[in-house]
Amino acid sequence: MKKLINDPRAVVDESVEGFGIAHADLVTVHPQPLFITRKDAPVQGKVGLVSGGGSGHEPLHAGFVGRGMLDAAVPGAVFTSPTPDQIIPATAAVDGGAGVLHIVKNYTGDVLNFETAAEMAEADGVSVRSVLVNDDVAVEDSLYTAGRRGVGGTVLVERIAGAAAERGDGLDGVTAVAQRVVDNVRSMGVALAACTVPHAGVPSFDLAEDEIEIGVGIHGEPGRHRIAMEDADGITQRLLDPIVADLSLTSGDRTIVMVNGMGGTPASELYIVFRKVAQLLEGLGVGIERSLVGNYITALEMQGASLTVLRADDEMLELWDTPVHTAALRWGA
Amino acid sequence: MKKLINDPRAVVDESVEGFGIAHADLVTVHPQPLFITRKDAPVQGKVGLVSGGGSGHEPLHAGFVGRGMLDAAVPGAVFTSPTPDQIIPATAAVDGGAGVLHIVKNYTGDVLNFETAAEMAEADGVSVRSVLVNDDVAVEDSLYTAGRRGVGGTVLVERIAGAAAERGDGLDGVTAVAQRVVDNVRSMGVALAACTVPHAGVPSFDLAEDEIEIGVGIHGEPGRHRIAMEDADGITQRLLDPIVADLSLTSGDRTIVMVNGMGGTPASELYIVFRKVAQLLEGLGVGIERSLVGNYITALEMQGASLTVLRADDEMLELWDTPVHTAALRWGA
Amino acid sequence: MSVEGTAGDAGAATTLDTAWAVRWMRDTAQVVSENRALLIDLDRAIGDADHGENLDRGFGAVLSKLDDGTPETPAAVLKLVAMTLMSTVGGAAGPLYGTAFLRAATSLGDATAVEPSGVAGMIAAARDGIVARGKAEVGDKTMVDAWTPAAEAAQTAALAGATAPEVLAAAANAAHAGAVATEPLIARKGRASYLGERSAGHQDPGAVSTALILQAAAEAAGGEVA
Amino acid sequence: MSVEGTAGDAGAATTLDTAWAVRWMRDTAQVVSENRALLIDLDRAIGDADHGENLDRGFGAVLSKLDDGTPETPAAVLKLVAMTLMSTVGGAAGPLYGTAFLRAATSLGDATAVEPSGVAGMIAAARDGIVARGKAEVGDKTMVDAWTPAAEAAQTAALAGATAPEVLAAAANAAHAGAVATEPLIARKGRASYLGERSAGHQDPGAVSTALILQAAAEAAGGEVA
Ligand SMILES: Nc1ncnc2c1ncn2[C@@H]1O[C@H](COP(=O)(O)OP(=O)(O)O)[C@@H](O)[C@H]1O
Ligand SMILES: Nc1ncnc2c1ncn2[C@@H]1O[C@H](COP(=O)(O)OP(=O)(O)O)[C@@H](O)[C@H]1O
Ligand SMILES: [Mg+2]
Ligand SMILES: [Mg+2]
Ligand SMILES: [Mg+2]
Ligand SMILES: [Mg+2]
Repeated sequence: MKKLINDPRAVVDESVEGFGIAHADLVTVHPQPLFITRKDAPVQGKVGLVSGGGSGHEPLHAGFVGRGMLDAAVPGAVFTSPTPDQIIPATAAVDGGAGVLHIVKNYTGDVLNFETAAEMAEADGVSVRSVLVNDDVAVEDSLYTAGRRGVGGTVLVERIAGAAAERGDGLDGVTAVAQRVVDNVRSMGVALAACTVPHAGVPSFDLAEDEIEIGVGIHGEPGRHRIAMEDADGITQRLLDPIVADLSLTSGDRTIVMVNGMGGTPASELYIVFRKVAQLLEGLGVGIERSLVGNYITALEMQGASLTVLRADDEMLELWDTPVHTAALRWGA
Repeated sequence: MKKLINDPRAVVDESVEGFGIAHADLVTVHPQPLFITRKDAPVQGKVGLVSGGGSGHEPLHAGFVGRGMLDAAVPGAVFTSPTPDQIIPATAAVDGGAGVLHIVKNYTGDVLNFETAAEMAEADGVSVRSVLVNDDVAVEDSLYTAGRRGVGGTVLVERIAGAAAERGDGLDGVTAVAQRVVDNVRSMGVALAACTVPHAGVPSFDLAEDEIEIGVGIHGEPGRHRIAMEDADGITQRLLDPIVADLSLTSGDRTIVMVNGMGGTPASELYIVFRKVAQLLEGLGVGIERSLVGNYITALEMQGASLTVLRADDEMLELWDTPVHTAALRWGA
Repeated sequence: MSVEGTAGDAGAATTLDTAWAVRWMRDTAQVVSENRALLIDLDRAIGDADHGENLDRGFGAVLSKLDDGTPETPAAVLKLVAMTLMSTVGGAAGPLYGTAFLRAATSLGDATAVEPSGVAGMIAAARDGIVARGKAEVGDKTMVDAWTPAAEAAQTAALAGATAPEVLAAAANAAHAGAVATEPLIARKGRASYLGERSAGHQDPGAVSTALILQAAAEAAGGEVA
Repeated sequence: MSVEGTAGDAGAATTLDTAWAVRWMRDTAQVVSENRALLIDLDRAIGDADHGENLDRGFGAVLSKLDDGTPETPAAVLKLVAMTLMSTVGGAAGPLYGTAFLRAATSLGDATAVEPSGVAGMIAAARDGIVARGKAEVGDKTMVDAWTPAAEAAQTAALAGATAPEVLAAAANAAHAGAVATEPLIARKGRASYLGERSAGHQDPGAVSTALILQAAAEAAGGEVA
């Protein structure tokens, strides 16, 4: 394993420190316990948005802190959800009096830690709501599992809920919009090669030269099916089909589409995937109103991609287009 | 080799097609011969900026087409400079009557193809100037080589010259600003693991588990020194030292710094490198006025990073801050 | 790895006092550190390769806390451990073990020495806390599959008149057997559940770490490793 | 790979007419395609692994052009090749070979058959075009190291009264020797120059492709591969 790191145990602290220096105009880094807030937090009268999770998915979440998106990001250790003692002060720090929304990806660890933190923040007098992002259609039998995972859809929830908060919506309103995005967003991922967690030092799974992992998660956990390598168009079809089925997308539907790189896949390959998605959706009469193609929610240097599709309504599109100014997503500002 | 591609020979066409669909609001893709222009090209009265080079370095160059940056990008085959028959119509397409500047990375192939194209475009009545970006300090004896390569500095030249053109500077003025950036920008790269060119199917070079390639180029060509793996701080020092020496940076100098990922390196590692750069420059009394950390000029999925430092003056900083709206770099718009 | 009852020999006389609780936690820190790579590997197979790192970080922090000063009662030790794990481990294991140690502490009250029935009550409380937080049932291939047989064995031993160290040894042995028995199971909770049938054939990392923790408890009480 | 002169046998009677020029280019396309991987590997060692792909794409395009119709003179064939390479190869090799074939075409004028001195003049013109564009000298470890001995050998053979096919064979042999001789050199031009001393120990891909192209020329004229 070769990585541009110093001590494997210092990876998160050092990279967040660097992030803070590079984006000092946008964010404040609070060390020990570690969390990141937007520079002007708390914004008085605005609902505060907090998200967090294991590190290793950059730019998620710190890269999405700023105007029109998150007020705070709480990074855990690599692939390990953060602890309540980080989430509680982050929540307090961004409460501008209108309450705080926790955007939580549906993993046992994230759920339990955010749950505890929300309870304690409430006890400290902060109104806290939570939405659980669970967009990963790779998890089929949610009855017999921890439920669908939260993956790429998180980025869209953070953006659209962030826009609603910036617009001045109250805690119930922001929560409702966030939940509507959750209800209408689905994702599916593929890995061509595993990543290596710094503290583990060996790849998270072993794939043969002709195998790929369909339905891979973003924690380097193996996916559900392992199949022989296929071409990009074939793989794209495998990612899109279960999403279309799960959302019951039909002609006339409008969407926001994200083709996301897992960290080790060239942009050119992501655009090849996007091209096929566009062709397939066009064939279904489904419109792509907005799109993101790039590395937004990664799994360290994993080679692979994920596809996220949101069935968008007028309000979501309107919120999408409002100014956003974060390290990793920026327009209109 | 596993890649999210279909036919290796269709990689460039298909990915540019996908790019065109994703960014239809920003660019127009012209197929056969392939080039990309900003949507509103030619902008009357504005100097047109054209750059190009081998593909595989995305987002360079197509990702930088748009307001405040390039008017056209001309992508060659993977790691192969484009041909005059692409460059000539691209040049003509963005000539708004004020002439066209070619921003050329200093490689024999790029130089020869752009030279021929410039000659023929001039013959067709377009005023063409060229600047040669040659910022790679890894190439030491430029007397005995094809000269220093153009690498990360290209991004900064395109941005600042693009801002000058958008401001309304004439061809001589834009050329002069671009040349001033070239004269003051230096870069150096490192590879931890090689990339695989789609048509070659095997890694461009072989590195042992404990070796890294210092001074690697962006075409997957081996670098100058191969050394034993070191930690991020040590590697960063190796990248920065020759840049500081070459630019004779001294206390009070102001800089724009880019820590660039080669395609397969997680953002967290780039921020760890940036952190060390910031510490080292601070120690020298050199200020980082602006920075970019991310994948801007890649070598497919190579694992590694490059460091670019521009000694910036007031005008460069002012131009830097003006609005830019491209697929990969956007602010103020 | 199974732990034998040691009634009759020197170990049996050990009182489960505050010093025992501290020993337990120091031993746990050591055994977790020694098994860090094993726990990472188990989690790598059916999870995300961090369980060993998470616990090592957490119990490393517990060690520092214990170096800062010793709490007054066994319950106070366990409460300190609970708070430390909660704030340093993260992931699923952090809140689950945090809750387990918190409930265990609460069950002990302000006793300065833990009786056999207290041991059984403590393990049952820990198990109940984990179930309350994580909603897993026996057979879901989680740490519950180690804690549940441990709680039952402790209860049985205590009712049969075993000494406190013997109760701990029975619990540790049962936890170990429970962990081993997770191997063929298909996970229905936690990250391993995403793997579906592919989760079979590997022991659950949290069940294995549970067995290690209870083994340390028994050994700190003078139990011997079989 | 060296090509023997074939004076006296059937091949020697071959006239270097338009049909020969077309055969040369079709044979080149084939030999480049067959050696695509070899040229990629050579370029992988000291460059960027595209030389074989670039030439294969270029001469593949030449084939299509020739399928569309045959130009009238040898010069017209070479000019078509020049324009096609220029617009499809890219990289360093595209403009260099494009210029080489353009200059070669110009040197032939409107002759319908190329005489021995014409062959020598054609190869010299190609070489001079490459030097004019690329500014490389002999010993810089580039294709110039194959073209220069080829031009010299052709000149010598023509002056000595060899037939046109013999002149081509002499050029091809010299180019081959020149390519082999690039192996120990340290590159001073092109991408390999960045490697400094590490460029030694590998043949230059452009010099090797030059030898292949001239070999095809000789074979199309009836020369035999040694
Ligand atoms: N719902 C649950 N109930 C009980 N134990 C659980 C549950 N979910 C996960 N676990 C336990 O947690 C262990 C994983 O812990 P760890 O790897 O530290 O966290 P994460 O899964 O968040 O990476 C599993 O091996 C399992 O024993
Ligand atoms: N300045 C030059 N003069 C002559 N030949 C050159 C020069 N630079 C490069 N070459 C030739 O070009 C070959 C490389 O071609 P190719 O790989 O297709 O282009 P690129 O180097 O742009 O990837 C080298 O092997 C060398 O023979
Ligand atoms: Mg985890
Ligand atoms: Mg090339
Ligand atoms: Mg885990
Ligand atoms: Mg090459």
